[in-house]
Amino acid sequence: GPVDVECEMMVLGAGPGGYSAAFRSADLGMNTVLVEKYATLGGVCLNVGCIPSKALLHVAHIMDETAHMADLGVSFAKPDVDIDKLRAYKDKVIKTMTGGLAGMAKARKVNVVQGVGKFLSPNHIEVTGPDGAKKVVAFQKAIIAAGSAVVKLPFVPEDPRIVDSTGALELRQVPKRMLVIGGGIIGLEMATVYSTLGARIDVVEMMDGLMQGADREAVKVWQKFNASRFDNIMLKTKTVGVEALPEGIKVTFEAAEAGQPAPEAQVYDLVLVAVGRSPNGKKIGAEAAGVSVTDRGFIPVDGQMRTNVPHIFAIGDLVGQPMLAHKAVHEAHVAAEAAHGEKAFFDAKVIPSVAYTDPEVAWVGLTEDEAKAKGIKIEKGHFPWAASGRAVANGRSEGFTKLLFDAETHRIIGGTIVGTSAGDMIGEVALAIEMGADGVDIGKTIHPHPTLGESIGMAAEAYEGVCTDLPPPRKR
Amino acid sequence: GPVDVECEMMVLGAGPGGYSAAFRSADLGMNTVLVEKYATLGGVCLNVGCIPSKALLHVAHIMDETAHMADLGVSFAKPDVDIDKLRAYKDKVIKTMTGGLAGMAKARKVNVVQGVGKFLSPNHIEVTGPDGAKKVVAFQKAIIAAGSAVVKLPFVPEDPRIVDSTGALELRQVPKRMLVIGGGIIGLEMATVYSTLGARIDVVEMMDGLMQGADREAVKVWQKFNASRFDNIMLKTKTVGVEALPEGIKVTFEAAEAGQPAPEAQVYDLVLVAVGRSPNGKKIGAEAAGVSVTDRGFIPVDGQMRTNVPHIFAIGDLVGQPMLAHKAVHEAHVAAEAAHGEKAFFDAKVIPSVAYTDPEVAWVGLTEDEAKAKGIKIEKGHFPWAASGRAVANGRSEGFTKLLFDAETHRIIGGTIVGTSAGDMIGEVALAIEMGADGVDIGKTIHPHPTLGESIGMAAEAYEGVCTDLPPPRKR
Amino acid sequence: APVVAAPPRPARAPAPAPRAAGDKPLAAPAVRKRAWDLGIELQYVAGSGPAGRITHADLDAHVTGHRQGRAAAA
Ligand SMILES: Cc1cc2nc3c(=O)[nH]c(=O)nc-3n(C[C@H](O)[C@H](O)[C@H](O)COP(=O)(O)OP(=O)(O)OC[C@H]3O[C@@H](n4cnc5c(N)ncnc54)[C@H](O)[C@@H]3O)c2cc1C
Ligand SMILES: Cc1cc2nc3c(=O)[nH]c(=O)nc-3n(C[C@H](O)[C@H](O)[C@H](O)COP(=O)(O)OP(=O)(O)OC[C@H]3O[C@@H](n4cnc5c(N)ncnc54)[C@H](O)[C@@H]3O)c2cc1C
Repeated sequence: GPVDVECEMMVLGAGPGGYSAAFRSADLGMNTVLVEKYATLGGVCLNVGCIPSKALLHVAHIMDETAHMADLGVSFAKPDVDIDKLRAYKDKVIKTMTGGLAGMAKARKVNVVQGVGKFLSPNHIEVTGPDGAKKVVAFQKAIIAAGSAVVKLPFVPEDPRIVDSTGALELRQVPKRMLVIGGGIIGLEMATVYSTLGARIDVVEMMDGLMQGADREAVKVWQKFNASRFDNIMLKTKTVGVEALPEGIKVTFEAAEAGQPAPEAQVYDLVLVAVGRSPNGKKIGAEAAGVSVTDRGFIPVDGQMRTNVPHIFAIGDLVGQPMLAHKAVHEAHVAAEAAHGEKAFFDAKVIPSVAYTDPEVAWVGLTEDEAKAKGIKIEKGHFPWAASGRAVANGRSEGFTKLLFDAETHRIIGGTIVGTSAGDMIGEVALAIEMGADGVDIGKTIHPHPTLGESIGMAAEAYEGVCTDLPPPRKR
Repeated sequence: GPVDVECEMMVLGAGPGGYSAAFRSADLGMNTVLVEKYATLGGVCLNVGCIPSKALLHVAHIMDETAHMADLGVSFAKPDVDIDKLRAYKDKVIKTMTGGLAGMAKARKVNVVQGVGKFLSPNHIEVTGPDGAKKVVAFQKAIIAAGSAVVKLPFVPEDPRIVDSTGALELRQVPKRMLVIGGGIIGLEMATVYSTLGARIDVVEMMDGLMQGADREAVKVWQKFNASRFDNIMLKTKTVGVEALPEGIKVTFEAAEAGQPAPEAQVYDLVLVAVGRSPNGKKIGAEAAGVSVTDRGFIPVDGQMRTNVPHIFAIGDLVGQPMLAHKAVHEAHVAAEAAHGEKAFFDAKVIPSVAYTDPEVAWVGLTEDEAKAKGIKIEKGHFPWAASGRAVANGRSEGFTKLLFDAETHRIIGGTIVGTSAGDMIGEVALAIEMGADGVDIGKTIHPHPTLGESIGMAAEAYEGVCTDLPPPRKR
Repeated sequence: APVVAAPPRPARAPAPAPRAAGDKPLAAPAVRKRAWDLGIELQYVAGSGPAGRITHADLDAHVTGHRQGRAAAA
């Protein structure tokens, strides 16, 4: 067929992975086309993920802070919440960021082609625009960054009172009673926003704890601090039925383990389904390009982000866990550079995770459970924020900073921070791990006092047995 | 004379330097006495410095945040400020922290002797208790950590409407018009608190800019964001007269440069004198111990914090700039370890500084001006927070993160962050400098998205020319 | 009473024995990137830093060593 656009590099999908890949490709001098279904760039993260959720969480955080300020001598009356204005604020934040991306694409002369892309061959993709018009883009190289979509539960009916994260972010209503199905980060972030706005929350989770993957001790701190948000936290519990009744959404549960008692069915005003995301690998005609896709929809890649087809790369959510924006961006750079002929390689040792709840929970590298499972002997440096002057001054001393060291080499191999701003500080722990730092390196680095960040230095000192802001170290 | 207490290690002064030195000494097995004038441990920092100022700044920060929230859909009425309760909160924070120190001293069996210490000999100190009773402590080794005191202006009369930082922290009143003499960190922190509580502020500063030592571009951002707090910022201006009148404190000014016009005299409800601190070296009978003291009151020490008398060490504010708590603590560890016979050495490359204002300004290592003055060729990585999704989501995109690299070695040699939580994040930059990291090390470290902390990774990427969250890099 | 010495800081481990196949060697990101660019398998580079960390200098030495080795063989 006829070719409408020719380019050296075609990037499919304009999420954090895709726009970063396209921008890097253009910066490297490649003539680049970026194919995206939606009118704005930024993908899930900017439009219905990372960014809008954080805009709402910021507002929730300030509201929550003011609720405790009377003890500090400053009494706030309950604020007036104008939900339409709040939504407008969130939308403005998205617009600012996606507008910025559009400008940056233009400055780089990246040719954005709007429409749904489907590979026709290893060097052609067909793009169906919003008006149904089809274009064929011919490319020499490609980076697939088509991301992931929300997982739906088969037995859940269509109803405006049942939403996924995208629906929850639309803030159509503030329910009295809300159920969050899935106790992962996304579910708990939304639970935080809605409970601050006035909803009573139930959470149901299949596994035996919230926030899987995070340090258990940190989750405990989080759960204690957040206890007042929840009526019921139902662990090891399956959701087995969801029924839309006039008076609300009726949800039935079953114990995950056979023979255990199940919680009673409940009726909610709003149900958020947040049970995970699945990769879009099967929805892009990959077979026409000869690109392998796993049964679950992931695209296998090597350390250069190359698929089985040498000139086609893949990055982001659709190449595997963790499905996180910052992973996608770093993979994007590697893919673009490798496609350009550089010897780039994705060899970051660690990828941090953050729950942007209140307090935040941030971790990177190994957790204690993972180290145990892998048979790695670890030693800990633990600094409770009760000993942090800044945390106490902020009235927020519930947190801690914990660093894990390899017991043999004494290098840092992981860390968890729970507390306000944890996510802003975990980057230092990531850097320490990447640099191969040990406890002395971190502890002898002078951190400013009084900050929350100094807790990282203090935790390292605690590990070395030289911290003087804690009780005396136990003799080893 | 008779000796009342004998010990291996005597530490004079229980500020951050002194308590850390005493605790470390005790942990190393030395029988330790800690001499402190006041009833509580913690010195200036905990009692009238770092900690109370941050408690008030936290409250001010939340109040300021709520003032902008109406645009975000959440309208707060002006809060009721109960100044007595606010002061009580601040006092409670101090009590929590100093109480913690007392407990840790006890757990370490550090013998705290309350009173004013004066050396009698190189191995004896006389301590005059609050009741006037004198005790003599004999010691084998000593660490002097007597800190610093506020600098007074000779022409300033005694009046309750004229205060130093300690007086300002007492929050006796909220004035309508307040003058801050001295545009350094302490003055601007107090200006922030009082202006949030309702005062209109003037600042007068001898030098040609506020916050000397900080990156000028960062100060510009700070000043723009804080413009509404100030009626007049009088730079290159000397305060030459202060008169207590019934209607207020009348202050007269003079241009620092001869021949320039001076601002008119003004009348204020409150005047804060924050023109610096001077070391207490001359107030401790150092001569009796044979310890050299400079004319200005500093005690010279070597890299092990040893004075000219081999068994006497000195640390903290009284050994030199920068007068910061975290410097004192790290010096304390070195002194205690060296006194214990270890080969400890104070060889940190950098000591970070933070202004805990709103936004915070944090910097470490060289600034551009310093590099220029030293003839070091630098290259920059600059990430404006307008491009940070998190900063935009927080409604606080005024900040930036700037990293400086040695143009020859490409290693990081300095960094400045201006923005919320800057102080919590500058530790990563300090670690990078200590580890000898370069732009690739920092940029290839995966920082979580969307955080303010990722701006450090982005700034490093900007330096490397590989950042895809900024407009395309200019070709080098 | 005898003075009880506080626990010693854990000493930095000496450089470890040659790495097992598949072991990720310890090196900063910039060193790793340079190794990729140079086509060097870090696996076979001796690390002189703490805990056997491979430094830029180690990479330099490895490259020079190879060149010299080749020159000698020639
Ligand atoms: C509520 C929520 C909150 C989140 N919060 C965070 C967070 O705080 N931090 C974090 O790191 N991650 C967060 N995530 C995850 C993050 O959004 C993803 O990891 C990230 O967006 C993945 O980027 P990507 O480029 O792989 O794909 P996506 O962002 O999924 O982008 C894929 C793009 O491809 C387009 N596309 C797909 N198929 C086609 C096609 N055939 N033709 C044309 N275009 C196509 C899509 O429209 C989309 O724009 C969150 C996710 C959600 C849902
Ligand atoms: C308002 C304000 C805010 C500040 N904020 C910060 C900040 O945020 N971060 C930061 O790093 N620094 C800050 N500082 C500076 C910080 O307080 C000092 O750097 C730090 O306290 C120095 O510690 P030090 O141990 O040397 O001495 P000090 O804290 O000054 O302690 C000295 C102690 O010795 C005692 N003493 C003195 N002489 C005798 C004697 N003859 N006999 C017995 N006892 C004696 C004193 O009573 C005092 O307790 C601030 C200072 C002020 C004033």
